[in-house]
Amino acid sequence: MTLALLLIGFLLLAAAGAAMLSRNLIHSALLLTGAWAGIAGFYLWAGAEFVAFAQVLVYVGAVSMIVLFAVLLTRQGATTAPVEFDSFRRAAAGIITAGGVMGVLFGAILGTPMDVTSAPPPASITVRQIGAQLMGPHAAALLIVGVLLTVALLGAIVIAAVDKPDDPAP
Amino acid sequence: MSLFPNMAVGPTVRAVHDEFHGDLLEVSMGPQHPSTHGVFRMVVTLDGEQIVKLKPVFGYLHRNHEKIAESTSYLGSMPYTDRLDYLCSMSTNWAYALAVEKLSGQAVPDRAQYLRIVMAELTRLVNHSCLVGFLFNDLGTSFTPLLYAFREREKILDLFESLSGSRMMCNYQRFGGCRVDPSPEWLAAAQALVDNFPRFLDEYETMLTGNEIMLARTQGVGRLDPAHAVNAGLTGPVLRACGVDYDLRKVDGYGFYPRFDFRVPLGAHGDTYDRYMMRILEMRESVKILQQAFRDLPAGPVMDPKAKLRGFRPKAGEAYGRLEGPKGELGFYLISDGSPNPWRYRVRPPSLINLTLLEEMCLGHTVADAVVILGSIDIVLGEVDR
Amino acid sequence: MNLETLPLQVRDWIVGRFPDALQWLVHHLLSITAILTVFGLFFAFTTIAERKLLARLQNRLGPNRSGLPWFRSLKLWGLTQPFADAIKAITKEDVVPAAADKVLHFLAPVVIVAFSLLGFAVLPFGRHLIPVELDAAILYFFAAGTATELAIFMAGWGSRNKYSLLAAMRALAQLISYELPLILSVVPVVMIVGTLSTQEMVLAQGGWTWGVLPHWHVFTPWGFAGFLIFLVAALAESNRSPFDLPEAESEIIAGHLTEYSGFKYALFFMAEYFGLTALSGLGVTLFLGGWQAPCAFLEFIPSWLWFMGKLASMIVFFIWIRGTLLRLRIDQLTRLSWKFLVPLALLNLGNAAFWALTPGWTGPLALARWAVSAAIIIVPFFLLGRRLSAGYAPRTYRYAA
Amino acid sequence: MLGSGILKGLGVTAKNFVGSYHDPARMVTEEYPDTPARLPEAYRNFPFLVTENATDPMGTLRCVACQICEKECPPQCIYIEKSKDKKPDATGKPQLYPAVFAIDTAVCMSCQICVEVCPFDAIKMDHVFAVAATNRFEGLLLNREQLAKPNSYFQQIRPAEAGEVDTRLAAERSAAEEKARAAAAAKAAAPKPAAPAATPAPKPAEGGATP
Amino acid sequence: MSPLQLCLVLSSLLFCVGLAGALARSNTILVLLGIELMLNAANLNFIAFWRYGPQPAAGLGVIFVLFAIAVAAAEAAVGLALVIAIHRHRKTVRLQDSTALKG
Repeated sequence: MTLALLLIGFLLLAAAGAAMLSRNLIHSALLLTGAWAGIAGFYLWAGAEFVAFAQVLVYVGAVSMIVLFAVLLTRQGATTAPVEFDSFRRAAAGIITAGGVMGVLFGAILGTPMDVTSAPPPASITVRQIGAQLMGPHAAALLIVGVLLTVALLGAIVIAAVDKPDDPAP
Repeated sequence: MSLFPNMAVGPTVRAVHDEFHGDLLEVSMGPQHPSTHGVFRMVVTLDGEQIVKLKPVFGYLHRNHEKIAESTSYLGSMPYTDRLDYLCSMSTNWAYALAVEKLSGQAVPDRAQYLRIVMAELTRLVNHSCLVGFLFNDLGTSFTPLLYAFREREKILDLFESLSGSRMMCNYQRFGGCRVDPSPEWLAAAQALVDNFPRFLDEYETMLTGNEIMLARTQGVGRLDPAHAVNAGLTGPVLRACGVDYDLRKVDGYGFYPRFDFRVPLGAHGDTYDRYMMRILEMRESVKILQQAFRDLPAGPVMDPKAKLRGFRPKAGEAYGRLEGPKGELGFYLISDGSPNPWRYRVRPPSLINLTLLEEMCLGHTVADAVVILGSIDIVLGEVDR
Repeated sequence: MNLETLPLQVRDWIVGRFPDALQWLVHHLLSITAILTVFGLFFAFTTIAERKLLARLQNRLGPNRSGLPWFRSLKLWGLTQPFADAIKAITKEDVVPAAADKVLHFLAPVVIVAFSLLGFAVLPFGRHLIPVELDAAILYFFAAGTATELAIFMAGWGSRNKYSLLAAMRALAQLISYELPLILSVVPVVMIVGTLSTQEMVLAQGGWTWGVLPHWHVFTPWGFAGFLIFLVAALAESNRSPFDLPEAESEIIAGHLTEYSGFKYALFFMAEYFGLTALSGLGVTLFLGGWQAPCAFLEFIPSWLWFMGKLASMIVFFIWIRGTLLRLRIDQLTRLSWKFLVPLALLNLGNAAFWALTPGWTGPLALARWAVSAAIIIVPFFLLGRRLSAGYAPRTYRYAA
Repeated sequence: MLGSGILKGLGVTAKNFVGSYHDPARMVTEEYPDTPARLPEAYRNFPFLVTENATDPMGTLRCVACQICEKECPPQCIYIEKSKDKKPDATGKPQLYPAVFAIDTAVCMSCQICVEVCPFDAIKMDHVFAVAATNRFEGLLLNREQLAKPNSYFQQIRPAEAGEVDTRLAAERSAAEEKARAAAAAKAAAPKPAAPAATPAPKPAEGGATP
Repeated sequence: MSPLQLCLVLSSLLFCVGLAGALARSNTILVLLGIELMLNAANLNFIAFWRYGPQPAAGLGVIFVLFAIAVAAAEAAVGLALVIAIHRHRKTVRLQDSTALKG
């Protein structure tokens, strides 16, 4: 079990790290898609099937698509132009900050006594249970998320739509 | 280092910049492309999928036709005219024969006049059914309409073959008549074919003319305004689709066409759908002409007895013979200095001249529309490049 | 010997010959092998069926020459053609353009085949034949299918060819547009049956009225509408004509496949058919009663034969569509999805809700239930259809005087 | 209604699908190597030279090397060299014959103009269309021996045209014989018989009988 | 190290990778992707605590992650739409170049 987790974690981090380091935006996006798939793998490992499939559907299926679309729509000249790191100072500052945060987090995680470490793995949650939860105690949240998604969709369309009034209708 | 520093090997997806549109993609469609009907090339500049610039490039099939004809005898050019518009060699033959007959003042027997109309209209059926089939292929069908059209076309080509010996390179017309007289069996077979042709057209129209996708893909696509079309010298169904009433069969009344009763369909919008429908309606009119021709076909010789095959030397002068080919006004301009070869020989190819407005028709449309518009113009590269 | 459980008996017999510790592994490997073999062969014969059917639609004979090596006179109606094609694809040179992104160019066909096969895992092929019984099977199916368009993008972008790039953009736009109606057309079934498990969906469609009228979802107003939307969206998802824009051969040569040859090309081809078969299988499962027999007295035929028969008829229908229709343009494609299919699918959701709330309407009220349900979907169909095709109509022409 | 046009189209393709199994007007495909190509009599491909006699093709070529076809050929694919000596032709008249007669089939465009201009019915269009060579220069350049085919072959591929040619030639020949006989009768007093008449000119029918 | 701690370490590593990317890169799209990664890292924590937490049957962690995914999708859509809009107006996707609060 732990071995599988380590493997998933390693692949996931490798993909994410490579995505952040890549000079090619398309490669970044595709590697990040791999990382998202890896996160779905983690969810599967943890027994949250439904979340894993939702993660794949939303991230691999939808978010990666709009990322790729955005990359292609905002391409600068040739599509293969490398995206350089802006400056060494900026990169160093980013990495040092991230390292600092990591140190703090590690300290917190390893220093906190966790009393549930020996809990047996739970039975994976069924779709019916999730549905009951969503429709029961969390119905209001579900509605709000629905409204949020609709508003976000409309907002995205309004923002990205061509607003040149003199353009002939396509 | 490199011999050609500007041609460095790099990313092959070249983008060009335009201050109005931002980043553009330049695509060279052709000369090897499934939908350029031969070796035509379009250099298309795309904004997304929209065309902002289109440069037609042709000449890949240039065979020096006119210069060769100037060093060949008049008769020797006849088989070369087959290769101009290789889909309709019968009418190309006739246009050339018309010009030479005008130059030499030869008479053509009545039967030959009728046979020429029969051949020209059969050729129109061949050409239009082919064109419509290819148009649908450009529109993305999996060959079905094209093969239906080819099925009918092959039947006509079989007739041509049994008459002239070749399916496409007929070499049938001669100065002063036609080369062979069709047998009664041939005429009966041709008549049966023509009588059955409307059934094919009906089936074709049921299948495709009302198809919603077809309507959406062609209506309003590639609009051409009549004044512009007239200015550019467009002829044939492409011009008539804009609503301009100009059909040489009516205007010139060459051959025995005045004796026939037929109508000239006219479009109203000048878009791809109109150009498609012009072809369908013209095929229906052609069927009517053919039926009248079979009814009235007189007996008699098919060749003027005074016509000379060998050592043909028209007197010095010039002549322009033109006819309404399936693609538009097909003309041959000849200057004779009295020698066995024409001194000047010039073809007015309808395909080439109809092609000149391609960019105007395509601008603002997508790549998918560009191939459809090109298909609806009906070009044959043998004629464009000569 | 019972035909119904024959595949299970065979499997148990094979599994039983292995040591106990390995049995779970052999069990799963056998399922995988069975899927690969059955659907590999199904793919092979789909290609020949497609070529033959298309040929007949077009008044041709189709491939009928390939026989067997050494038995030249045996033509076998050309049925060995796919194997000859496979040999040719494998032995052909694999050309990779110099400027191509080598990794993506290589990965794309691998990814597309792998992901297009995943969907088969949750389809119930028979009463007892389902490779994996998943609680969230439908969600899994769609999650597995999403990566295929990503692979098309990888192929298109990695080839460094302008036509391929256009194809990549088209594939993305098409996916974004048609994922929504596809999933929305499935949701009514989920609502009515109340589960995401495919096997339970098939079981819910069991039973007959008077022994002849099956209770398949397609025979309800919402099910019929959902099935039609599903068909259109499935055609678009599997890049079949009239939605074959990413590889529109008359416009952009072969789209994302322009720079592929040999076995990599064959893999794409294979994946396209696997995707089509899997989606058809889902359609059969959700709307056409899965492995259920259409009439009670036909139940003696094993259920997996029924499933395969229905699957084959779906494929034949897709081939027929391909032989008839022409291609949409990219803006029309997206318009069809957003302005027609998505609203209709959403309305169909309401329709299914109405159906689910009125199971008590029996007797004369059943007729009213049918009428209301049909009206909910047919009236918007006409209204939306009129808006969609506004301005497009056959014309009449005048003749010169 | 949206979709009605599409449904009609599906109907038409279905009709064609069914029709392809029973309607010969729809299923026009012929399986070529199995069923031989049906060529109409007028079919033309590349020219061949007619010989009167199959056993002695080079001796009985109808061609008299007048070089009209060489001059008229539009793509200039015929090359002829006249012979130095003369041989009697079909009518018995002494004529030149082609010492070299070559057609470059890579250049020939099958226009039939050589046939039309030939005053001796010596060159005709062949029906052979499956022509292939492994060398595109020598392999496609056909010489006199390769071009010559007997009159019987001509009669076989184009019965109507060959019949017409044969009657015309026979008429010319009998006229020539008539003339020769008249000349011989006129010169009855002369001691020697006319040399040309003595040469036996094979009749086309005989040539046809020889395989 | 217990499995829960392992999960938490993994998620914090992922968070830091996202953070480093978001801070070090100047391409707007990459910054957005880094932020997405950080969100995902947070989701990992929810699942880990659900899995090893005291009350796994409640399924609260799963529900929370589902909501988080939905919100993240909305965020990505709006964010990328903004990137496209900025690119259309300013022809750039560098963050440093978009300094003015007007179009």
